[in-house]
Amino acid sequence: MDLELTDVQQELASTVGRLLATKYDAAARDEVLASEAGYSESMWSQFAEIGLLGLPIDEDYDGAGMGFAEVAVVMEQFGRALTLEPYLATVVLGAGLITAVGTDEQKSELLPGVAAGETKLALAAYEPAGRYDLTRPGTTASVSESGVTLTGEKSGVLGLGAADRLIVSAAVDGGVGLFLVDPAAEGVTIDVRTQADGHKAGSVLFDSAPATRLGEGDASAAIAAVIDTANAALCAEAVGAMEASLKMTAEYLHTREQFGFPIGRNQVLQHRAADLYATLEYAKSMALYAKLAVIENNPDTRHRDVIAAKLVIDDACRHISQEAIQMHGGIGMTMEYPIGHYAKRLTVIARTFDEADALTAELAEMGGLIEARAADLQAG
Amino acid sequence: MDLELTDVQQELASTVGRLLATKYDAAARDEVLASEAGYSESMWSQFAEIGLLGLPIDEDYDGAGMGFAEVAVVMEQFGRALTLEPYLATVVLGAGLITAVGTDEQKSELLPGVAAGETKLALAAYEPAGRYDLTRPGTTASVSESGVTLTGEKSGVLGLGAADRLIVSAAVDGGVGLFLVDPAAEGVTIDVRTQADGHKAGSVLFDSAPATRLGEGDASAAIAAVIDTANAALCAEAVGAMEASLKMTAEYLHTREQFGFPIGRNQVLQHRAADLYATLEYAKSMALYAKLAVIENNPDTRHRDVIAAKLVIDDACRHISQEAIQMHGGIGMTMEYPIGHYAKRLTVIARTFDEADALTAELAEMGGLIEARAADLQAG
Amino acid sequence: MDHLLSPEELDFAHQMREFFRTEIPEDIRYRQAIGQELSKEDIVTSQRILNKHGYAVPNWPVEWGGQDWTPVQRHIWLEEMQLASVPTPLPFNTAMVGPVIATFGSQELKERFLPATANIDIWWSQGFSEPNAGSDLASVKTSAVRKGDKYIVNGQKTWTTLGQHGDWIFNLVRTDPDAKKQAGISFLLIDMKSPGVTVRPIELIDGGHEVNEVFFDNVEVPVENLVGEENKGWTYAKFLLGNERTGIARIGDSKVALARVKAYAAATKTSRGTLLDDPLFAARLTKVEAELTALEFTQLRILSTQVAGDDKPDPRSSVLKLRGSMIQQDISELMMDVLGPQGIDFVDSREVPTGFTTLPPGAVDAGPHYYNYRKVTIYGGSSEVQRSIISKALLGL
Amino acid sequence: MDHLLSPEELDFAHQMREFFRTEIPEDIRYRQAIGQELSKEDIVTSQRILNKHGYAVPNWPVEWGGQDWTPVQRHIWLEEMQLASVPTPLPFNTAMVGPVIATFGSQELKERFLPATANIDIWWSQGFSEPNAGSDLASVKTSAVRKGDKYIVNGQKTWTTLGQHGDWIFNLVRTDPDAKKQAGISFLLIDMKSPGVTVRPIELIDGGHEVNEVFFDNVEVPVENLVGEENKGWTYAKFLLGNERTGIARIGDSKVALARVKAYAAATKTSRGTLLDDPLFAARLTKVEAELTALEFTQLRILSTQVAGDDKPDPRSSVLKLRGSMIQQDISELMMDVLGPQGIDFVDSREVPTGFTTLPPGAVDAGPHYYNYRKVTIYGGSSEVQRSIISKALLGL
Repeated sequence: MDLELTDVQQELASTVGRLLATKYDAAARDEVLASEAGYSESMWSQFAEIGLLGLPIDEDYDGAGMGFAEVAVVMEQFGRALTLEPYLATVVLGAGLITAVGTDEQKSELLPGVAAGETKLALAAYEPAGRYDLTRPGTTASVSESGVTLTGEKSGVLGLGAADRLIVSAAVDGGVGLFLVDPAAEGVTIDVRTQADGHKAGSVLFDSAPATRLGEGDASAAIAAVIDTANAALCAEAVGAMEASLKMTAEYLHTREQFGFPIGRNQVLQHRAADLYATLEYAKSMALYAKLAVIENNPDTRHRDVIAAKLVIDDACRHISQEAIQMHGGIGMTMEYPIGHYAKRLTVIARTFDEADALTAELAEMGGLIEARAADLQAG
Repeated sequence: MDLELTDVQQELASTVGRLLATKYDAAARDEVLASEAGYSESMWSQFAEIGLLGLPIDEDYDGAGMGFAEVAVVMEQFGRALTLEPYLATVVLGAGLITAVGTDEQKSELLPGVAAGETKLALAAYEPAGRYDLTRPGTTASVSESGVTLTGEKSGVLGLGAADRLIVSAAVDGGVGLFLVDPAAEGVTIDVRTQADGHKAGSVLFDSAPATRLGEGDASAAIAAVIDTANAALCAEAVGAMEASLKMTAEYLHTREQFGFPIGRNQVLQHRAADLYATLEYAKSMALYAKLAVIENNPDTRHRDVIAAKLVIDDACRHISQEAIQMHGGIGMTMEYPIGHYAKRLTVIARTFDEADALTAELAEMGGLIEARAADLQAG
Repeated sequence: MDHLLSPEELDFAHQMREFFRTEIPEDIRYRQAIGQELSKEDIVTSQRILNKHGYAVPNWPVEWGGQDWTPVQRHIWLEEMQLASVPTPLPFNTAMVGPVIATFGSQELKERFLPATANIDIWWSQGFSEPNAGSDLASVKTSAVRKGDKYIVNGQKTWTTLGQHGDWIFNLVRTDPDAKKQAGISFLLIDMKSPGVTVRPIELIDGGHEVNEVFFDNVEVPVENLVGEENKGWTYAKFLLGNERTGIARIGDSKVALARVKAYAAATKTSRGTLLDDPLFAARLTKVEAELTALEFTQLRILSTQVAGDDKPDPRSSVLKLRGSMIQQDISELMMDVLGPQGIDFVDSREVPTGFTTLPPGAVDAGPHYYNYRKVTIYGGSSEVQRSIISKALLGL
Repeated sequence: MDHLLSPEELDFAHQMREFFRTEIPEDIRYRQAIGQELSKEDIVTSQRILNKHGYAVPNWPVEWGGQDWTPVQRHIWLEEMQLASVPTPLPFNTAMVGPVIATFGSQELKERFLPATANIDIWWSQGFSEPNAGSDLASVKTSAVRKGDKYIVNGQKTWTTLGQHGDWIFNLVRTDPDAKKQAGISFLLIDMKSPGVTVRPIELIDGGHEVNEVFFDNVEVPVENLVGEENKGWTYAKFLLGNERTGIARIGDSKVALARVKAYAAATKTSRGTLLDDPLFAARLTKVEAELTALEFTQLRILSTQVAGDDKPDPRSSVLKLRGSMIQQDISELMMDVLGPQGIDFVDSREVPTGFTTLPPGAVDAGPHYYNYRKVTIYGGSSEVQRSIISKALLGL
C-alpha cells in the first residue's frame, strides 16, 4: 500500500510551489485580483510553459498524458497560493469534457490550444432556476439544416469572460447534449460577475446562438463524471487553502502578542487550533479518497465516494475558514491581510457544484458507505 | 412583565428544597435506588404531608387547587435532588388525566387518595410497536353487557410497580379511550423494569382485563395535553438536574488539583464551563417558555411551544450531561460519585415522550415559531 | 411577547409599534428590512424623527431628552423599533458618548454637546481601539500632551466604524505616560475637521467600507474638550462599555432576518419542492428559531429581574452577547444557504442586463452579510472574552 | 480498502480474513458482534487460538512469538480481526507488559513471563493510575521499599480494568521517595495472589463491573520481579504508553458497530417508514459514515508514511485517538437513538415474560454501551491531552 505522491508528482508539486512562491505572493495576487480580467495572462503562459495546462491532455494533442493524480497535485498548490486563473474551468471541466465526448477532430482543434495556453474554455451547464441541478436543462438546442442554435440562459459559468469557447449543455433529442459556442458569436450575451473569492463567473444568454455539437449522444453521464472530477479537484484545492490557512493562523498565534504574551499561549486557542488540525487531516484524507475514486472511475462508487469526500471537505472549509478569522480577530476581516481571502475561497468552494445538505441527503439515499449488517438480524 | 416566582412559589421551592436537602442527600438516595421498590414510601408520605401530591388537584378533592406553575417549582427541586418517587406518573400524568376527563364520581374516588399519598397512578399509553406515537393504540377495548375488557400490550409505563391504578389508552369507537384498570386484576400481567436513571417503568399485558372507562368520548386531545404538561414538567426537572450538575462540576473544577493546581485553572475548562452556563440559561428560559405555554393553554400554540422548549432542553441535557462527565474524568463514570446519576437522568429525560429529531421535524412541519416574512416578497 | 406584558406595558408597546410604522419613512424601513446598506442621510433622517418625539435617547437623563422608562419599556422600545425595521439610533452618539458626557461632563460640555448629539447634528465616531491592541483596550498609546490650554494629540486609532461620516470623535488618550496602564488615560473629544486628523478606510472582506483608521498628527485640542478629570478616562470607558448590555443580543433584528430567510426559503425551488420543505434545511432553521426564542426569554428573564430591582452586573448579559452573536451568524449562514449558487457573487444590484433572469431577493446582501457578520463574535467583547467573564463569575477562578 | 493493497498484502488480508472467520468459534464472534459482554473464558479461548497460530502478539520480537510484519500487515491483522468480531488479544498482556518485558526485562524474566503472557496463562492487570492522579500518571504514591531480597509495597491503584480476572499486575511504584517526580519510579510485577493484595470493584454508571481499585498492604514482592533497573520505571512506562498508537482508533470495531446501527435502523418502524429513511437520522448517520471513512484514510495515510520508513512520533496519532473516540461515542449515541424508548431500560436479556413482545436487538447493550463509552474520551490520554499534544506540535508553544 502506498498512498504517498510518486517522485514525479512530488517534483511537480515543488515546481508549481516554487513558481507560485516567487511569482504569486500576496502582493502579486492582490494585483491580479484588482485587474479587470481577474487573472494573469502572464501566469497562464507560465502554466503552459511548465506543462500544467496540458497535464491531463493526451499526448496526441500536445498534452502530457498524465492523469487526475497530477491535476490534484496542481490544484492543491493552487489552493495554497489562492491562484485566480481559470484552470478548473479550462483544464478540468473544459478539456475534460472535450476529452470525454469530443470527436477526434474537435480534440485536434481545441486541446492543443488549451495545452499551449492559447485557448480557454468554460462550461455553461447550470441555470438560474435549476440551483445545482444539471440533469434538466431549460436551454434548448434547435437543429435545422442550416445548423444548430441554442436558446436559453446559463448561470454560474466559471471562467466566463476569459473563455474563448463555451461548452454548453442543452436539451436535445429527449436528453442532454453538449455544444460548443463562440462567446463572441451573435445571439450570445455574457454578463461576467465577480465571485466573493475574486474568481470570475457569470451568466450567458443564448438567443438562437450558433453552436456545434460536441461529440454525440446523451452527455449526462459525461457531465456527471466531469463534475465529480471537478469536485475532487476542488477537494485538493481546498486542502491547499486550508493548510495555508492553518499555517498562517498558527504563525499568527505564535507571534501576535496581547496582554504581554503571544496569544497562542491561551490554552483555549491551542485546543481550538488542534481541532482545526484534526479537521485538516480529515480533509486531506477525503481529498485522497476522492482522488482515488476519480482515478479508479468505478461507475458504482465514483460519484458516491466523491460526494462523501466533498461533504467532509465542505464541513472542513466551514470550520477552518470561520475559526481562522475568529482566531485572527478583526485583522482577519480586512482585505489587506491574506486570511480573509482564504476564508472567502473556502466559503465559495463549499458552495460550488453542490451544497452540504443536499450532498448528505444524496449520500444517504445512495445507501451510504457502509453496508447495513447485524449478526442478529436478517439482511434487510 | 414579571417572570419571577411569586412569593408563594418561592416559599414552596424553599420548603421542598429544605426537605430534600435534609432527607434526600446522595447517601439517602443511594439507599432508595438500591431498594426493591425503587422509591421511598416514607418520602412519599412526607410529600403528601407538605401538600405536594395534591398541589394541582382541585380543592373539592382535597387538593391545594394550585396550577402548573407550582408543579414546575416542585419538579425543578426534584431535578436538583434527583428524586426517584413516581410524582410525574401519579400527580402530573395520572391525576392530570383524571382531572381532565374523569367523571365527578371518578374524581371523588381517586383524587383525594392521590392527594393523601394513598393512591399512586400510572399512565399506560405507549406500546412496543408504536415508538413515541400515542394516536393509534393497538390495545383494544371490548365493551359488552358484562363490562369492558382490554386486550393488548403497553410499554414504557412510568411508575409501574408502585401504581395502584393504571390509566390505559385503547382503541374504542374508532377513536382513543382511556380506561382505569386495577393492576392486580386478573388478565393483567406486569413486567417492571428499571430505567438507566433508576426510575421504575415497564410493560403491561392485558388479556381481557376488566376495565372501567375513564370519562367518555375521544381522549386523544386530553392525552396530548397531559403529555405536553408532562413534557413541561420534565423541562423543569431537567433544569434542576442541570443546575445541580453544573454547580457540582464547577465545584469539582475548583477543588480538584492536578499537576499542582486546580484543574479549573485550565482556560479550556473555563471556557467550556462557560458554554455550559449559557446552555443552562437557554434551558431555564425554555422551561419558563413551556411553563407559560401550559398555563396559557392556547390550543393553537401550546403543543408547538412545548416541543420547541423540549427540543432546546434535550440538546441542553446532552451537552451538559456529556461535558459534566468529561470534565470530571473517570470519577464521573462511577456510581459512587453523584454526577453520573445526573447524567443518566438527563439522558433519559431527553428520550422520554419523544426524541429530538422527531421534535425538530414536527416543529418545522407546524411552521416553526416565527412567521415567514420578507418586505420584498409576497407572503407565501 | 405581548401576553407577558402588563396592560400598561402593552399600551406602551402598541404606541411604539404604531409610531415606528407610521412616522419613520417607509422607504428607509424597506431598505433596512431587505438588508440594504443605509446612507448617512437615512440614519440621520430616522434619528431626527425619533428625537423630535423623544425616542432617540430614552436612556439619557430626562433633563437632556431621556425618558423615565422602566427596563421593560426600554426593551419594548428597542424590540419594536427593530421589528419595524427602523434603524437604531447611532450608538456612538446615544449609547456611548452621550451617557458619558451626561454623567461625567461639565455643565458646559453637556449644553454644548448633548442636544446636538441626540439630534445627530454631530455624528460621533469612536476612538478606542488601537492597532494590535485587540481586546486589550487599556493599552492606549495615542498620546495627548498638554501645552497651555491645548492638548497635542499624536497616535492612531483603528476599527472606527462609520468614521467616514464622523464630525467629532471621542478618544481614549494617554495623558500620563508614567502611570500604570489603566491610570493615565483621559477621555478627549476631538473635532475631526481639526488639522492633522486623517481618516483612512479599511477595506473589509465583505467588499464594504465600514471601518476606518484615524490618524492624529500633532492635532491641537482645546483642554475644555476633556471629559471629566484628566487621567480618569478609564473609569468613563468602563462605564461606557458596561452600558446597554441587554440590547447587544439584537433579538428584534434577528427575528426580522430569520423571517426573511424563511420567506425566501419558501420561495426557493429545489429539485424536491421548496427549500423550506427540505428536511435538513428546515431542521437547521427550526433549531435556530428555537434558540432565538431561548435567547429572547433569557433577555426577558434578565429584564424581569431588573424590574425586581437587582441592578448588579450579571453574567447572563455575557450569555446574551455570546449566544446572540452566534445566532446572528447562524442566520447569516442560513441566508447564504438559501441563495445557494446565487449567493456566491458580489453584486451591487439585483438588476441584470436585459434578457437575463433577475437575481433573487437576498442575492445582493447574503454573501457580504455573511462575511461582515464574522465581526459579531469579535467586536464588543469577543466570544472568548465573554466566556472568560462567565467562567469567572461561575468558577471564581 | 482492498483495492489499495499490493498483491502480497491482499493475499495476506485474505489469509487473515479466512483464518479469523474459520478458526475462532462462531459463538464468541457472535457475542462480540452483538455487543454482549464476553466472559474471561471467551477472551482466553480466542487468544489461545490466535497464539497457537502466531497471531496473538505479532508486535513482539519474533523470538518470543512475534511476526516480522510491516506496519500495513499489522494494520490488516487488526482490521480483519475487528471486522470478523474476534476479540482483540488482551492489551495488558500483548500491548503493554509483554513489549516492556521483551524490551527491558532480563533473559530470566522473559523466559518466565513472555510465553505465559502471549498465551494468556497469566492474565495481567495494569497498576498505573492512582486515586486523584488523573492524567498526571507520574505522581505515583504507591511505595516499594527494599528490604533484603524483597520490596514491601504499600499503596493503592485504581481504574484497573478487568482486574477481577487478574493473575498478576504490573505496577509503577515509587522506589526513591526523595527523587523528583518522574525519577524514583520503578516497574514492578506483582502476583495478585500475594497476601496483602485486595481488589475492590468500582461500580460504573453503565451498571457493569469493568474497573477496580487494587490495594497493597505490606505486600512482599521478590526483587527479581523488578523489570529493568530500579528508578527507571518511568522510561518503560513512556515506552508502553507510546505503543500501538494507530490501533487506538478502533476503526474496524466502529465499522461493525455502525453497520449494526444501520441494520437496526432499517428494521425500526417509525410513523413515517423506517428510521433509516428518516431524513434527520439518516443525515446524522451518513455524516458519521463519512467521518469514519476520513478517519480510516487518516490511519492509512499514516501507515503509508510508516512504510516509507519514517518512524518518529506523529501528531496524527493523536488525531486518531481524538477523532476515533468521538466517532465511537457518536455511534453509541446513534444506537441509543435507534432504540428510542426501548434503550432507556437496563435489562439483562432480550427475553421477557411469556406473552410480552421480545425486546428489539440492541435493547440490552445500547444504553450501557452509551454510558460506558463516555470513557473513550477520558482514558488512554483524554481528548484534552490529545489536543495539547497536537497544538504543541502545531504551534510549538
